[in-house]
Amino acid sequence: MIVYDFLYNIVFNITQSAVAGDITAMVISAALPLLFLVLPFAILAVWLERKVSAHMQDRLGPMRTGSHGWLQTIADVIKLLQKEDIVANDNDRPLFNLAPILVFSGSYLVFAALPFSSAYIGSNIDLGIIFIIAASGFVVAGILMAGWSSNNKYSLLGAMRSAAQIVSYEIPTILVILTIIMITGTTNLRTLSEMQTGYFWNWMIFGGAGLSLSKFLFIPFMIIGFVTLYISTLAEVNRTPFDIPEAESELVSGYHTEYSGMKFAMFFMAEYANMFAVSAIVSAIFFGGYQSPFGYLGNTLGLTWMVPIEQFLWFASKGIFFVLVQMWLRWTLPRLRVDQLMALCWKYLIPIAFVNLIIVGLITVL
Amino acid sequence: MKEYFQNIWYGFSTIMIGMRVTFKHLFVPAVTIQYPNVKLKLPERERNRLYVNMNDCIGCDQCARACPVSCISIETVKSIPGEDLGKTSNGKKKALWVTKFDIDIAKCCFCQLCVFPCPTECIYMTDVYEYAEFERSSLVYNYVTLTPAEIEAKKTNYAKLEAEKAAQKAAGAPPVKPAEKEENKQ
Amino acid sequence: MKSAEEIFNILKENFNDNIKELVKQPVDPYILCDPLKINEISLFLLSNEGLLFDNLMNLSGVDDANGMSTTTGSITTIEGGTLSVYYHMESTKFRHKVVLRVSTPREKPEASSVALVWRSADWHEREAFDLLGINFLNHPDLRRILMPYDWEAGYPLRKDYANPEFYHGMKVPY
Amino acid sequence: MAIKTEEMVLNMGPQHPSTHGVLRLELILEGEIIQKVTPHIGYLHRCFEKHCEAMTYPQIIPYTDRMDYLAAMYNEFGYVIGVEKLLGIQVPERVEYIRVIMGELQRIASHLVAIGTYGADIGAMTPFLFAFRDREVILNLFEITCGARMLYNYIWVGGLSHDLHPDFVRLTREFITYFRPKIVEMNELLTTNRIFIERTANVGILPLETAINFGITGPMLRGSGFKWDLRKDDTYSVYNRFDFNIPIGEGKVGTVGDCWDRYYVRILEMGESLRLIEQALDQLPEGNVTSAIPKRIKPPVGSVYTRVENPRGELGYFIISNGTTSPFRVKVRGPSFVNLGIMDVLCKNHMVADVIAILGSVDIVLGEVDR
Repeated sequence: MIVYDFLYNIVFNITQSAVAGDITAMVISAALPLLFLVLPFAILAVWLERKVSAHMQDRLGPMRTGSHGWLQTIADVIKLLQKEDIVANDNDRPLFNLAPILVFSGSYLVFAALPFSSAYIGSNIDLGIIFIIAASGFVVAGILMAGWSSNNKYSLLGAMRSAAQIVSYEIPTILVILTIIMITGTTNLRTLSEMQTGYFWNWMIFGGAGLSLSKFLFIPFMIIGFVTLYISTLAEVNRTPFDIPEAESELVSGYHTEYSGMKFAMFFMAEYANMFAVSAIVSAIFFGGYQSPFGYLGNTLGLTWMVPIEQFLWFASKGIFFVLVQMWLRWTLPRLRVDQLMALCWKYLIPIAFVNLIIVGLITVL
Repeated sequence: MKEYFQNIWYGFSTIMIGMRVTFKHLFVPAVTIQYPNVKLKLPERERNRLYVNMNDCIGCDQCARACPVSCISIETVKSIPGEDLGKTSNGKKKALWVTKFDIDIAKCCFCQLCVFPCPTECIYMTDVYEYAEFERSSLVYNYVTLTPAEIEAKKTNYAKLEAEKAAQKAAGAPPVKPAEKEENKQ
Repeated sequence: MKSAEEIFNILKENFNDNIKELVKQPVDPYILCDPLKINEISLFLLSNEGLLFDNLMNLSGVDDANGMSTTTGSITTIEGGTLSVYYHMESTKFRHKVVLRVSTPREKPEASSVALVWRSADWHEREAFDLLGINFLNHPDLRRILMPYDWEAGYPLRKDYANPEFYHGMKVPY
Repeated sequence: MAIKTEEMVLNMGPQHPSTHGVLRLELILEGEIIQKVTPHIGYLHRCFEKHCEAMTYPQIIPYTDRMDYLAAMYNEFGYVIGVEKLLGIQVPERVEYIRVIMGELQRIASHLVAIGTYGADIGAMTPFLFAFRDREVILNLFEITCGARMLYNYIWVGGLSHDLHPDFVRLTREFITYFRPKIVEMNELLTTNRIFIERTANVGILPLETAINFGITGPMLRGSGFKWDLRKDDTYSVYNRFDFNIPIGEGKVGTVGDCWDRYYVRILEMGESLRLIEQALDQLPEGNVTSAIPKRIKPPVGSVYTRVENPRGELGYFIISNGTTSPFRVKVRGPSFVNLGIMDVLCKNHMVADVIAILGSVDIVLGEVDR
């Protein structure tokens, strides 16, 4: 909010127009994550993925560009930028060109509502969580578009699978989030994070703030909820073991088989940005968002300006931690088949999430 | 119902076991090396690029005949009496001028079949494996030590000798008797 | 466990003239049969209680090259003579093996298919058809298998096969 | 009124990440359900058999390497047994033992590739790299012995090209102690993994009668529950002197003859091969490995069919000699070639993802399918 106010004041002082100030501040503060978070994070995550996978497999991974290859992704992006943009004759051109933009903007939209710290949240809307779920559903449209317009059977199969998968897995996600909403009574991510302030035992995974009996009753159900949410968000971002839409060994690359150059890079970036987004949501909901588990150094030292920075670091590290877990899972597990994926969702996750919801509801009423 | 929860438990526990394995491997040193900077020591029997030591080659053509992909081509010219071609390192006397000894290493299948029949052990496989070229034609290795002019000289010398011999024969060397000829054949 | 001779005698009893002779050689003796009756013989071998040859190990077409061979320049043509098919089979129960051989004239190489007796013969027969041009009668799906479907330059494993100069505009001998 | 549906023809391959080479599978799909699979092969056809007719017997050996390039030692092994039978020569004991050791090491290496790529087909990349890491150790053993890592030309008619390297026995024993825990690790990581079992159990079930009728051999046949291994059932070389088991599919997590059984047979076979190597190393006699190599290989007129238990199944060589230095006809009965023929039966009514699982469990090498 500090960022927004700061921008608003500058523009307002220049133009003396509240509307102009509002719009400019909103656009700029919402665009900040793209420049400072989405792209750098995607680049970092791609590098991390390569290093993590390499070390898990007793390899070294990229080592040449920069120390331990940390510039590798940048080099790759530059290479991808230079590559020819191939559009086949039978592709549906408008849709084909639009799809990567849609997918990327879908994952970028999510960033707008993420509470990075108490001082900065791209767009502090009250329906934060619901907005994020809706926005990540937006990706499906892009993927379907990509699959259809590629005019490739593998792409089409991948897109169809993806659509079915993402739509199904939104249900357990929302059910778990409903549980949280029921306890906290808010859908604003910033408020939600503020509620979990203090020490780590105030986090939702430990039943939230306060010391009532219900807090302790919540704990097992919160853990179940967390696992369910984590699994279903994993599926929503098409990560192994749920990466069937791009299932490399079956569908070559699924919906982005036909893409090359920067368009492919956009899909790629979107995937990694999405990974961070869902991890951030999980941490915002269950692990206190930007809240530090042990209080702030800035408060102890009396330097209040340090607190938002610390909060940002905590938020980023929590997000990256869950991204690392996603990578860890990816390099351990095989892939499910499409019907088993659906079975997992409808037979296991949804009933569990639902029962969880009911029990938590009962506890809340008590 | 019991099965349902067993399933969940089974799924979870095996995933955890798998994750434990991969986690352990995060701290295992890598087995790969940084290739051009670090190179493995090759074993002594390494089979890579062929090399011919022309000082020892007697031009017997055995390697070319053993080659399953015909990547070795050898041409020789007989020496004329009086020429001293020297000896190979294991004491064999050379009798042929090798005028062409080409190995098309692009065709070579590294089977080492050419190495074993060589009587003087002059063709062998080395441990050189970095010999990529931009032109396919530069992968044809010429091992001949003679210059083209020398080769031409040897050829004409031999042709001259042949011609002389033929002339001698024609001039009146005692013809071989037909009976003897038949005997020889048998 | 039955020896080749015993099997030959059993076959001779049942198929009379269609079984020609037992050819003895140092390693694997074989039984020469009628190419057009081989499917019946095979079915008998498979279903007979005492034989039960349930596993066709191998089926190989061979160009015997025993006809008149004329060479003009680099092109050799062979006229007359036979193409043969060898059947190696065994019984997984009794552990005995037998080799059958059929010979069919080179000009009209035909043998009845055993692909419906042993399904493993399916691809082997397609291969023999592809590379030697032996026509297996009643084969369910006799197409080329290893060579391109539009290969027109003849059957590569015949001894008188010569490479075509071009295939789809590409020069064949490089 | 029924909804009108249209069948979709999907060409899987020749360029596809998990067809293990240049295989083209023509899938006829209804949704994601397979109606029919037609394998189209021949993209790697090199006319091996025609080549053989123009070459002398020893020259063929490097070509046999290039058929099943993952089990090159065993291809040579089968071929030389055939020629030796034609020639009627006996090879020294030491040669036989070394051949067995090499063959079994090759079997482990080949199974490692099979298992690793199977994991990769199912979607787990890590087992693939672990398998290749271990295979590398075996290739190093081959490299110190004959100088080549993949295409050896090591086993010759009547002998071997080189004797064992002085360090070979020690390094092989080290490998055995190194490798045993790795099998356990592979089991933890992949074999018992719930997702892996979901993907492979009860998929592509191959009943035994069908398997025999289709001529299926090797781990596939054993996966269907038939104790049939040429090393024991039609023994060759010195295999009858060793004590080893033949693992068969038991349907532990699904039905007998499913993909998981075929996979697990390979895992168990690696353990058995280790036992074999240990025994062979213990009994390894002294001797000269090149003494029995004939100067000139010119077998008498006749034909022979020999078969050996290749890692993929029954590898047969049908060699006809007409008394010259080159064979009149060599026909190879490749296990992959025959095993691939059953794809249609196995894949019917499965999903696209299962085709990959089934193809991986068949474990083909296109170099041998197409020859």
